[in-house]
Amino acid sequence: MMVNLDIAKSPLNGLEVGGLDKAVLIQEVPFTPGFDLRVTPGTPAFAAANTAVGLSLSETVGRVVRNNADCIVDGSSPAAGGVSALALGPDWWYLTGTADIQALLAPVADTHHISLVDVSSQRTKIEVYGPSAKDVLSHYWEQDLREAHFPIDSCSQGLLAKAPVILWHCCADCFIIFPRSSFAKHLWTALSDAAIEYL
Amino acid sequence: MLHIPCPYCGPRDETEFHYGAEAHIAYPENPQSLDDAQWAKFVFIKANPKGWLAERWVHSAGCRRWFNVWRNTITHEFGPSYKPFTQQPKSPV
Amino acid sequence: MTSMTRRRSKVLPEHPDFLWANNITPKKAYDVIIIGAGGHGLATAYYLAKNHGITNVAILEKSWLAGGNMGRNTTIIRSNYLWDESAGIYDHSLKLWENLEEEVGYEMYFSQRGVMTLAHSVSDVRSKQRNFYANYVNDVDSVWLTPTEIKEIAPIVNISEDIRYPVMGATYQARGGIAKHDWVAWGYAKAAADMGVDIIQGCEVTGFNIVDGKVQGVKTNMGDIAAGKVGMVAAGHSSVLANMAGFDVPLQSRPLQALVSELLEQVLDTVIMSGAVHVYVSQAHKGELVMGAGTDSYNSYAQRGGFHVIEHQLAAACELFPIFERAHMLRTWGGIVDISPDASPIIGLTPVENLFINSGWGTGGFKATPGSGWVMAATIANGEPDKLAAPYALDRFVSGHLIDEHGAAGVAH
Amino acid sequence: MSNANFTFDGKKYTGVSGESLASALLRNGVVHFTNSSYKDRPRGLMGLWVEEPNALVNIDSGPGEPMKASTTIELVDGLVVRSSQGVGDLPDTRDNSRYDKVNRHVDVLVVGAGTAGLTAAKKFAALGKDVIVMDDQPGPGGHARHLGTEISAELLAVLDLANVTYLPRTTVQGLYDQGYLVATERRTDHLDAKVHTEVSRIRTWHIRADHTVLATGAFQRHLVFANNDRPGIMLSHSAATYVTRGANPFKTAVVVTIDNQGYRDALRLHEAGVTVAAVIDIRDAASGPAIAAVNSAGIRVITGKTALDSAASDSGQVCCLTIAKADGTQSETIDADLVAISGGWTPIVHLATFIGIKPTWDPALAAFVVKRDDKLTSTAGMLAGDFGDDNEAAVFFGPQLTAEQAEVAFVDYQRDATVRDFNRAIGAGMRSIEHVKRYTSIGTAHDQGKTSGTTTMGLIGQALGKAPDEIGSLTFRPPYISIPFAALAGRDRGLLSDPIRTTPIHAWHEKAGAPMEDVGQWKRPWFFPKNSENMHAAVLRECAAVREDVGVMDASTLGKIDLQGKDVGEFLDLIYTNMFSTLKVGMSRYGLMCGVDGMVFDDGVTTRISENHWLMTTTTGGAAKVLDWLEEWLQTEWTDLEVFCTSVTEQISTVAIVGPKSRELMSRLAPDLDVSNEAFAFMENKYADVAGVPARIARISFSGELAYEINVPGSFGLHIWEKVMSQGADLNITPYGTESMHVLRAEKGFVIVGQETDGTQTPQDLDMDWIVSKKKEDFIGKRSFARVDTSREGRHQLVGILPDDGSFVIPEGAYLVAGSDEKTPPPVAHIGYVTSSYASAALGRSFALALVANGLARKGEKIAVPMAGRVVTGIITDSVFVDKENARRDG
Repeated sequence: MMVNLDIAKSPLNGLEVGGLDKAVLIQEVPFTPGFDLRVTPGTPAFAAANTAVGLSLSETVGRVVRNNADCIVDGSSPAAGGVSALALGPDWWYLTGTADIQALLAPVADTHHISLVDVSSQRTKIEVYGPSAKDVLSHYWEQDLREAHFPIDSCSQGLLAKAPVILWHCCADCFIIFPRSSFAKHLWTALSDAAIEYL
Repeated sequence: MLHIPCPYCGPRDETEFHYGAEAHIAYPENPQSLDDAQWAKFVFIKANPKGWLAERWVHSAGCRRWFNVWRNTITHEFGPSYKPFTQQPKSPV
Repeated sequence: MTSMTRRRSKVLPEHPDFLWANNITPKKAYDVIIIGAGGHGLATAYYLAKNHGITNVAILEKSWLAGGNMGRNTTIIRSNYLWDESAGIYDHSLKLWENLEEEVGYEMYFSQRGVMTLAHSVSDVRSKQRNFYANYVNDVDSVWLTPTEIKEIAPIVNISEDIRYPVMGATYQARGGIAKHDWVAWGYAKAAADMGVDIIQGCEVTGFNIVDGKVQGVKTNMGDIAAGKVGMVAAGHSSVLANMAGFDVPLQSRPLQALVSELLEQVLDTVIMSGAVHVYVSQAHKGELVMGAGTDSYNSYAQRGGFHVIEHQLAAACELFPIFERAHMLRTWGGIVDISPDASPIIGLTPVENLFINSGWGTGGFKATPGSGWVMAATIANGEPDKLAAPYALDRFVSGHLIDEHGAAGVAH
Repeated sequence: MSNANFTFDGKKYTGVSGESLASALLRNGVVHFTNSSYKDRPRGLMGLWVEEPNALVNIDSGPGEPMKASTTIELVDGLVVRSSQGVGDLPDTRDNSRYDKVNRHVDVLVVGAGTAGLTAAKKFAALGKDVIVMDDQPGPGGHARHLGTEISAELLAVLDLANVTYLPRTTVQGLYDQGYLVATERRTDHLDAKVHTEVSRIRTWHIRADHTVLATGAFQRHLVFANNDRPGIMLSHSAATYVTRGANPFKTAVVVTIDNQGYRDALRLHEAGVTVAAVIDIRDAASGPAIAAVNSAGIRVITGKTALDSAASDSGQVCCLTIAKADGTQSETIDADLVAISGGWTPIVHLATFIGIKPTWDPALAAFVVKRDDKLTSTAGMLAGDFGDDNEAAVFFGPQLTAEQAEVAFVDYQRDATVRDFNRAIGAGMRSIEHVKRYTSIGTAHDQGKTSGTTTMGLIGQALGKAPDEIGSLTFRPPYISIPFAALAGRDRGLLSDPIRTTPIHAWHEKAGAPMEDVGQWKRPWFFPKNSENMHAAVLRECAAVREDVGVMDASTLGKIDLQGKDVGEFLDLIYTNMFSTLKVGMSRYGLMCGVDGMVFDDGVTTRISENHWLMTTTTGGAAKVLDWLEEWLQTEWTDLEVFCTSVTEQISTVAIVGPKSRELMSRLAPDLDVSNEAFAFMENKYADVAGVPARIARISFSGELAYEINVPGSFGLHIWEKVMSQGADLNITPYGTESMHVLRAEKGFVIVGQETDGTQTPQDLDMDWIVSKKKEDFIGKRSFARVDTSREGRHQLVGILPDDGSFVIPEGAYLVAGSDEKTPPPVAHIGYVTSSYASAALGRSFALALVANGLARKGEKIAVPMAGRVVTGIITDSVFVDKENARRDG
């Protein structure tokens, strides 16, 4: 659904702290489309979903498969028509990107046992970028951020400052957080507080 | 802070999980056919051994999957974790 | 800041004689064997001798006397529980506390400094108020405090409306308080031993001798010991014992942690509990802050828990009591608490004749020590549940007549 | 080296920046630091680091901190301290310092930057591992720093390697399961005596290490003899270290030793210009380089003897030492203003024992050691028993003492616990080390028995003729050293104490000045006061507006779960007590769910969006619990059911417009929507464009009034709310909060899970038997209804209560007694309690809901509410007070 920005509000109104010239930049990227896809690997539905999205969805939890650049650390917009698929569970993917994901998968949903749910408002998107990005996250993120264990295009769900989030290591020095919208303000308070030492 | 081996996500901190107590307690085929004592056993009795226990956890802040794992209740050492309805590995003892 | 001065240098009780005899080799047979020399086990033996004249009794302790939860708890004493059955047994216990030092002739530092239970939300206030009114109809002393009244009794409480979970009110039981746990155990042990009870430490029960569904005695690492009746009072190890005797109990053993600060000048002269933010605290006689939190979520016999539980508790404590910011955590420790489905104890007969059980006190056992021993002794002596114990029979889980104190137990303790 | 001015007990001194406060005081000739906490005896400095049992201070400068060992305080200019007598005081001011926490996973964590630790770090670094070296001292070197032997630059170079991180001033406080460690890093106290708000003063590290090397080193022990606590009686390696660094108020020393360390320290004292009158060695014969060196230095050595008693000068400082054989037979007295004790080494086993590793007693070293090398943990250096060469020792803790001597022979200085105390403990029948500790309180003070632990076991052993390890095992509890509460609270303070959850409309509620109610982590508007209205007035106004005009409420916090798959209907039939598979597409139905115990645990409205697509709503507090519940059954029991669950709580923002004028308002908001009863029936769902946003509108009512719930994507929630407010202005549109919502539903007899229920009510108890399907073979909880207690007569059942005095609102939670209205003093037999109670605008009086024993059969009976000082009376009624015939919901 096309968003009429005049009447829509994102949880953080595009807040940002730090900067590209600083050790860390933290910014909300409002109105990022997101979909929860549920489908069981090894079924015809799974094959159909792969074909429809034009990706082979990772069956390994924690891996991201994508056909576009999704972080906009340099301020430019991602390529049109792209999809990134984050494997959140054995039968669960988070799809985001500029493609019309609903349209791509609607036909599959009509004929197969899949569940595609628009969660664009369920979560917002926060980018944490810069040489100190990992340091800022380590204030609240208990999971292993060692490059060998969480390389680029890894993703994980967990608790960040006690708030449930999806964390995605999308490129060098850049992490994307998809927090639940109701926790966004809390998370922002926590992240900007942690950033103080690095700014 | 236990480090619990989720069979889907790998080891994660305890704070991401909820505990499900003893594993392999199936919902009765026909509850109405049980007498009160049998029903009470299903509802309230969970193994509480001193030593190895096959127990359930759900990775609620992660992949949200329920799974089973052997754990030693004296040492907190974990044995193999495994998915529901898969062959239960032998107790590590 | 309160002006109450700390009891500084208290001379330890002199003991020309043993508190209890040592290195006892068990007799071949006893009228009654109590398994577990924790507070409840010692009290059971004491009341068996005192109330029922049964003195041919042995207490078998696999480790050292009162080394389990009795020596690890935060010593809170209160009786302001929700249900009538609870009011019955806990208030009976509190009445016994009120004369206990005199009765057993041993200093216990029993101090009725009051117990305050804070409410932090509209629904929290509602359930605490229900508790308050339940106490009223059961004649258990309880008052409702507004934030201002809370501040008068405990000036260090932060009653600002700006904190994450503001203090909106509290129940207060003036008769509640604390005691010195070790001395309570030693007092019971001494009094029981004086009446002829054998306290046998390092004696681990490894099985039961059961003939035709009737217990004949126990197997131990010191050999078989015959007994007319056996009482299991083993807290966290109740499940293990019950399984040895061939039956199940609906208990889960969980870690419960506590911590203590260094000695501090007196800042708190009552006991404060908060279920919503999971912290409870008192300042002991020497001056250390004694604090506890909730249980860990998983079964364990390791007597240790997760550090995040401690951190959460201290964060909550600093919000509620800003003056604690500079206090130091000196030591943490863990116990094994036996949690029942309704957060109430299991007391009475078992499927095995002449084998009795007293367990499931979970996080609240210390306060019940005298009452628990009292009703357990009566139950063993008469072979039928004492009237205060009757509602806590094992079969309530079959009938469904639970005594659900989760609300009232709130935060663990 | 720059100077630093500091104040101790009101007196000004100057020391060297960076040296320890203890050292600076010695440098200034201060030997008597404080008095003991219970017996008020003069006490001086004993140790070198965290083992110090005597020299505690309260810091008044900077952030301030009570009960710090002066040996661990790095001197900074402007430091102000007071000596502590073992009791801290808490200033009634806030500590505004920043405290934070970080998490780190690492290949290898090395605890201790001494020779052993650095050697281990080097080994693992060479294997390409990422290594973190943590050490609680300001610099590397561990004991070498103290013992005067320097660590080779070549070994120190390991700290500069790219894959090695070195964290000084970082104390590993706890070792836990699966390689989890907690450490605290002191980041600012050594810089200045100021409060730091941007850089954390103390950082708590949460480490998960694949492997941990414990190279924690050892403490020196004292010996137990009469008056062994006087100022000037110190551990030998600490005395030698201080004087070697120029902090030397001493002239003549006697060294009392059980091992060769005493000789090394005697030499250092000698070289630093202290006259060493004698080295007293309990051993009859001993050999080794250190001993040879002492002899060649011409220092007198007395063997087969030890310290028995000491005397003090007027200042309280030791002036002479009486020595004797182990059996206490006295020999001679030697003058000295420093008695340096080398009672053997106690390896720092704390971290190992935290995870249940039992140290073993090594008689040759007279020490408990831990030898460990497994996947998770290994030990090295003195902890592992590697004391280096020239370290013979005797197993000896102190001489035979008379009763009088025992009175003043201190085992635990801070607790003032003496040999007499534990003689009494043993006399009282204590045998276990744990009993003796508890009886004497040895080891429970600020130093947690770091120096007294082994000594205690040794002495009990001596008393009972056993080896120390026969007494029990040396165990400690975390933390290694004490930690300020604020440091462990970290940033989880104030707003960050616990996450605050808000809806997209929250900002509007705040601007409107609505006080918030905490519902779980959510902030929900409680009521919307106009001018200076109190809650009572506001709620009466809000409720009246809803019943007469139209109100609006933010229902976005309700839990919402999207369910898809062909088996959802069958699944819901198992989850809910009532039937759902028969629900028609486009319709909604209220449902109740129970636990397996048959007790109500959540409720809500579920809508059939399409044949295989459903949307469930839950209570605000129950959302997460219910989703877990659904997935548990799907994943662990009914895996053959084709159902996928997805949480959409924040995806959908729900604005409910409620009241007779809601139809008019709805038609204004969605002109294309036919809002007539015929076209849009109760419990029906329609899709329409609402103020430019595609919305699902549901005719659901939690008040009994005509109502429409407008559901839109969260991003548009605020927009819809604002449109509702502007379009409804002339209809007296009235925003209302949780309180009015509660009143309105109670007037209608609707229950709130968690208010009418406490986990012990069946649907029947709530007078909701109508919602329990008789057709379904099974659903969760059904079997439990048939149990003896759940099926018995006389259970507490939901009824209404009308107080005789309609102006009096019975307190919620109040208990009820049957019939009689005269005062009955407690204890009284009660028949139930009030769950909800309000003043009602619609009824023009107060009313309540209650759970009453056999209540449904008691309607019309009198009840009384006993309360301190008064009794209120009333009558039992039906639980529905407004619109019994459900006429209002259609407008």
